[in-house]
Amino acid sequence: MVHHKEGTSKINVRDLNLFYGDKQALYGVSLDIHEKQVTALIGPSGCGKSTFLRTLNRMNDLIDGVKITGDIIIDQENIYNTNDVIKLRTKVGMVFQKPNLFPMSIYDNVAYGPRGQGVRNKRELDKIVEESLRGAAIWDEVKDRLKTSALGLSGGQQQRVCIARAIAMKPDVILMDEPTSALDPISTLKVEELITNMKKDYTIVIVTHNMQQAARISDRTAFFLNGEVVEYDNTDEIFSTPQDQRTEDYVTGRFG
Amino acid sequence: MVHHKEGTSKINVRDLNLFYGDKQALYGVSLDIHEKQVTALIGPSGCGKSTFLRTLNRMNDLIDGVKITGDIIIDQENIYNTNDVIKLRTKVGMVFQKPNLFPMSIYDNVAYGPRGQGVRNKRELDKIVEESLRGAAIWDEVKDRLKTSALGLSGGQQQRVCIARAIAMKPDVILMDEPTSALDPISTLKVEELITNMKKDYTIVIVTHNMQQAARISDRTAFFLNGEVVEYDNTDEIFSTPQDQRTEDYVTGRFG
Amino acid sequence: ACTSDDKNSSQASTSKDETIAISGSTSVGPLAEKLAHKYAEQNNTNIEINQIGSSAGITNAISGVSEIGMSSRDLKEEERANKLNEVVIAYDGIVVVTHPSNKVKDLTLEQVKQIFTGKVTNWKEFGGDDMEIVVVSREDGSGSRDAFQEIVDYSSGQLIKNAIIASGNGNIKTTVANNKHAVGFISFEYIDDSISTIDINGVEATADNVLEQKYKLSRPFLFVFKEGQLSEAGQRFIDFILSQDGQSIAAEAGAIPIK
Amino acid sequence: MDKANKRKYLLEKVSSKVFLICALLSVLTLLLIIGFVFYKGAHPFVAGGYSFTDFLLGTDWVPSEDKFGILPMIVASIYATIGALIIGVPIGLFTAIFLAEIASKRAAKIISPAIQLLAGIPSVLYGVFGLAIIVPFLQNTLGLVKGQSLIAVILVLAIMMLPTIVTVAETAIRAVPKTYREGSLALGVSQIGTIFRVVVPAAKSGILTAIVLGLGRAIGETMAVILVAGNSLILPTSLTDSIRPLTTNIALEMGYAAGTHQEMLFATGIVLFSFILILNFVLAKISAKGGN
Amino acid sequence: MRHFKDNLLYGLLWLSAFLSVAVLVMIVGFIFYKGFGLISFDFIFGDYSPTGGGGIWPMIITTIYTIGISLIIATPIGILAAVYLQEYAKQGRLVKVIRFATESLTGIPSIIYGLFGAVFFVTTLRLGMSIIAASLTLTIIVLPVIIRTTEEALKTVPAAYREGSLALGNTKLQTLYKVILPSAMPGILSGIILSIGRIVGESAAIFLTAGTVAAMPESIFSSARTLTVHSYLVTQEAGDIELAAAIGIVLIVLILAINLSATFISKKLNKATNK
Ligand SMILES: Nc1ncnc2c1ncn2[C@@H]1O[C@H](COP(=O)(O)OP(=O)(O)OP(=O)(O)O)[C@@H](O)[C@H]1O
Ligand SMILES: Nc1ncnc2c1ncn2[C@@H]1O[C@H](COP(=O)(O)OP(=O)(O)OP(=O)(O)O)[C@@H](O)[C@H]1O
Ligand SMILES: [Mg+2]
Ligand SMILES: [Mg+2]
Ligand SMILES: O=P([O-])([O-])[O-]
Repeated sequence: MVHHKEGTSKINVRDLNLFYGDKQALYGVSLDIHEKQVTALIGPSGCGKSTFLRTLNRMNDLIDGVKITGDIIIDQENIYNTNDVIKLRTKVGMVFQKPNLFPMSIYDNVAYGPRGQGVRNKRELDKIVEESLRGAAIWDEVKDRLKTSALGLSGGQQQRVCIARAIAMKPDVILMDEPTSALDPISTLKVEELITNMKKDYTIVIVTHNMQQAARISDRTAFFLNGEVVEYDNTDEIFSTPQDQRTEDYVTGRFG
Repeated sequence: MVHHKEGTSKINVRDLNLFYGDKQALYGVSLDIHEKQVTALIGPSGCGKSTFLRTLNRMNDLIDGVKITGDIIIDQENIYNTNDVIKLRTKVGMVFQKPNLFPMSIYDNVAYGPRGQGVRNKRELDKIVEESLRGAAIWDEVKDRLKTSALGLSGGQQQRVCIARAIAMKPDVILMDEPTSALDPISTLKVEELITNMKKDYTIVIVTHNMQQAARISDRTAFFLNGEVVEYDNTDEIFSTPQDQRTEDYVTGRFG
Repeated sequence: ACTSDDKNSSQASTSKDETIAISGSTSVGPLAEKLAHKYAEQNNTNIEINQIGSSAGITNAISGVSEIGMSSRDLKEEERANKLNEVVIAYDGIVVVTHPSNKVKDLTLEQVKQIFTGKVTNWKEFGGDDMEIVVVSREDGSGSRDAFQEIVDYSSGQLIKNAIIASGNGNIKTTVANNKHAVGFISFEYIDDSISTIDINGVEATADNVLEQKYKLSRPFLFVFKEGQLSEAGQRFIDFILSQDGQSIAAEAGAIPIK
Repeated sequence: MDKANKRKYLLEKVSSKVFLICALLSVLTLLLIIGFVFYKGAHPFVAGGYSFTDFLLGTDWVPSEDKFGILPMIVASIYATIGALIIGVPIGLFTAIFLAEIASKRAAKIISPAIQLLAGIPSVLYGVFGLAIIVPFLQNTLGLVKGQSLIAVILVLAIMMLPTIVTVAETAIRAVPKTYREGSLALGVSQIGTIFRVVVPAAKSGILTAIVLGLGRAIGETMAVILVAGNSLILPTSLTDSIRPLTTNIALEMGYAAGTHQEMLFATGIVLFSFILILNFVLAKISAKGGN
Repeated sequence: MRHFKDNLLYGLLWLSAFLSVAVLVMIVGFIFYKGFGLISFDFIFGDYSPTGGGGIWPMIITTIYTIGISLIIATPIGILAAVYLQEYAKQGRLVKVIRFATESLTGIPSIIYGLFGAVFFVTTLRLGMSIIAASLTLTIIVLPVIIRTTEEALKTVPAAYREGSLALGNTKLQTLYKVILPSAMPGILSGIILSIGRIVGESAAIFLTAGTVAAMPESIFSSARTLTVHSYLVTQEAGDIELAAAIGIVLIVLILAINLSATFISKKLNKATNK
């Protein structure tokens, strides 16, 4: 078990600082994310989990006035030195906190990424769409209305289609920002199983408020507080023998 | 304990059917919601929890093509017979699934409802705003930036301001649609405590995916499946000795 | 505020006793404005002049929106039927114009007709460069065009089909000034050195030649009003225009006095 | 019922009626204008013994000789409108996209208002610009004897459509939620892909409005067109022919027309109206289809 | 291949923007080149003189009058009509008819508006040729522009705002002016700016309803001449392009001033509601 958790490191973050204009949101974050593991980011609301996650595929580039210092190295490449953001984002997929489906059919939403990669073959697309929707535990609910607008789905359904949309890209790394916070237990179970399965092929970073979820599915856990990483270790350690008092206080809260 | 759970009934729903156009979303829902209790609605995604909740303050009126049959009686008055929707919505407050703050300052968001009711006095408004924000466990985080845009807050912070905004109306009944799904454990704790406290004065109906949460804070629980109420009973009963196999399957899922 | 004071004429318009509303032809308009300007300096009268086209002016005179209509064309049957009176306030000379670089400076009326009816389509026929002629005419219904066609003696149906049709003297002038192939006709008042003028049958286009009837291309400027509707003030203004003073102002403005 | 609420409901009722009346005002004015134009324009055919088919299909327009045929003008209007659409719409939309999605904030802040400014320059000045710059340019580069032509009209109209299309479309594109862009970019789709596959479709309705308003400008424009069209009465067969669109025919002769001539100009208006109504009908159908 | 397509589209975007800007620069450049020589204090602030050399002050005032009156009438009606269409009406036949009418109005040539105004406002309503008659005619012209742009702006307001406000016991009306209209403001404003352009740029519809009297208007019931009508007349009859261009410069500055203050006001409004 311990051996497994070592892994090889896929993403190295070194001394990362992030500013929204004058307001600093991340303070000297350094951590290594290991290949084919699930890394969970936990911490109270507003501590910078989403912000950190979004630096890994440079989504923060889109926000005006964001300044970043430090290095993020994925597969030996500093992602802030390259300018092929597209390659980066193809490799590093993302599921957002709020479902953000496009105003098009369910099918087109899932096929969106592959089409962007040049997949035009109808059969191939059909296959990708079905696999991805199955993977996101939503196929049965939507298979009869693939061609209807994705915006007619309930919140939970929408979020699962978002996951399908990300899976359809077959990325290396998948970033998930509270992907199950809008899901019911059954779909949550399915998605968690999915995440556990996906570990075979993908490196997964997940933000969650759900301590049990972090404990169940992640190999390593980072605890964020006020923009800093207080503690980062194997999940077992974090939940059983945290080194920092603040971590202990947080994870022993009886809530999840 | 059992005595407490009896209560007097505040809302009586009788044989409620709801259609989105041709698609039926609620099938003959009948249940009594008791005064000064917390009623939880649980069930898998897409089963109609949000839809049902929104019939209680007639928010579904806003959606084109929605047809409703059956009766909802609040305080002996059939809310679909009266035409004073304002009074209904003043009496029945709501917190939505996705935070929906207005693009104005935090202060103005919370003062929005009272102002709509004609409260103009600055001192009075200040007091309402502070009390409500405290009540929603967000005062300390925002007290220094009450006049800045509410949209600059993180998701969790926004949702708590939404709760504050609803509390500011001092309603009789508060409907909450997964109010803590975007919150971290610490704020969730605070909000749950708040809900438990509010029971003294308010009747609360809450949709939640979190079984533990339902168990912790609610007096009664309704289990929805495919638009029907499968079982509705004291929360203890639902979680310890469910009458229906489907309920049992659902609540014993090890997830939350 | 009723006593008029000549020194105050700049704000006079706000303190005049009577108002005469005049509307109509855009070619008569500028002349009428000048006459009104001079007249208002000496009289306690406010004269409103609207240049909106002959037809609209005549319609206004009939409907009573304006007291006097200005027309640069003769009245039509239907219009006459409304008991309209007309007064010729001046004449307007019409001159054929070309691009300044054009070598042709003199044409006969017959040659003008050949050009406008498309019988001749190249300037070399009349001693110019070997280049196509581009005819520019006014719109059907224009007073200048009516008069021009009547004197040159061709009908609208005979006008060469691909003629450019320009609205207003200014547009003809700009069009001709920008195209070395072009030929058109404008009022005397708009002559300047952006275009060159053509003598007709060897006679230069001047007011004197028109008055001596040597130069044929001219037409009347009309004031029209409904019988019995003319106010005293209106009558006085018309009298002023027809007087020696009025006519010399007209001459200064480039129009041809009525003797 | 609460007293305060009663007042609110009353206000609610009254205001919704007021809103309805405001909305109906445009229908009312349209009806008034249509009525007015038809009343004036139908007269020669109803009472004057003129044939409407001859009017539509006739190729001669000589009012002083009682010949009223507007086929060349109908053809000219159709050509000019289509031409202006083909040039003006893509350039306008692409400019709007550029300003909303690609240009730096600073550049957009300068260019957008500058383009809005163009909307306020009187059409006469566009005409003068066309006459002084575009017409001679066409004449010289194409070796024509006159530059007043279909192509000149198309260019001037395309230019005049720009401010409307750019302004309205830019606003619509800017209003597309950021989450769509984020979602697409996070899927490794390029900026261009994101723009054309998600942002533009999401702004579809606003873009159609931009086109409709721009088209309105093109169809309704007269003063600029009069100056560059040449207004010749020939059936256009090439881009370099002088043309007289329906609108210019009305504006050109209305000032001097009387009697039947004037009524025939109103009849030209009827045809123009039908043209506009058909076009709007088609566009409404397209946008209804696009909306689903 | 994909890169090629991307680059091609990129190129087209840049090219289009370049063309638009080039046209802008050329037109403005042309107007300034031709007209700048005439600009002087007397030209702008002097009284008009039919004998030449006069100023255009009366036309500037008339232009401002027409903008003011038309907008005062058209803006509220247009916004309220759009509100009806977007927020109140059930999407049915009536809405389709209204929308169709609105769109058809945008395509009507201004000369027809002018003739209509001359018969309806000037003669039938007995307003005479006057600033008010012209302003009413202009109101009809810009109404569809304001309605359509406002509708689009309203569409972009998230439904969540409406729900949030209504759930707090606010009426539709309160929701409208407290939340919806403020967040639709930028879109509405761009419609108003376009309308100002349309009003300022109009000639045919104005000279048939307000006339061309070149004197300082005594009141809104006076006949008067706007800047554009003036430039139209001098182009049409005198062929005086320099003068027309000089008037163009004045108009550009005027519109610039109006647009800047409109943007400024909307920023102020947004500050009040947003930050
Ligand atoms: N676009 C922005 N501009 C300015 N400040 C921002 C912006 N986005 C986030 N912040 C601030 O940065 C801090 C971190 O926000 P972030 O969204 O990363 O928190 P989080 O840990 O994801 O919280 P939650 O659990 O509520 O989603 C917060 O204080 C937030 O208010
Ligand atoms: N506006 C709508 N139009 C048509 N169908 C709708 C609409 N809103 C919801 N539905 C459908 O009604 C059903 C119930 O939806 P509802 O949002 O009430 O589910 P829910 O129990 O709240 O789910 P979740 O836990 O994911 O929020 C779903 O099948 C959904 O697709
Ligand atoms: Mg977050
Ligand atoms: Mg729901
Ligand atoms: O404009 P005219 O009627 O004088 O040709």
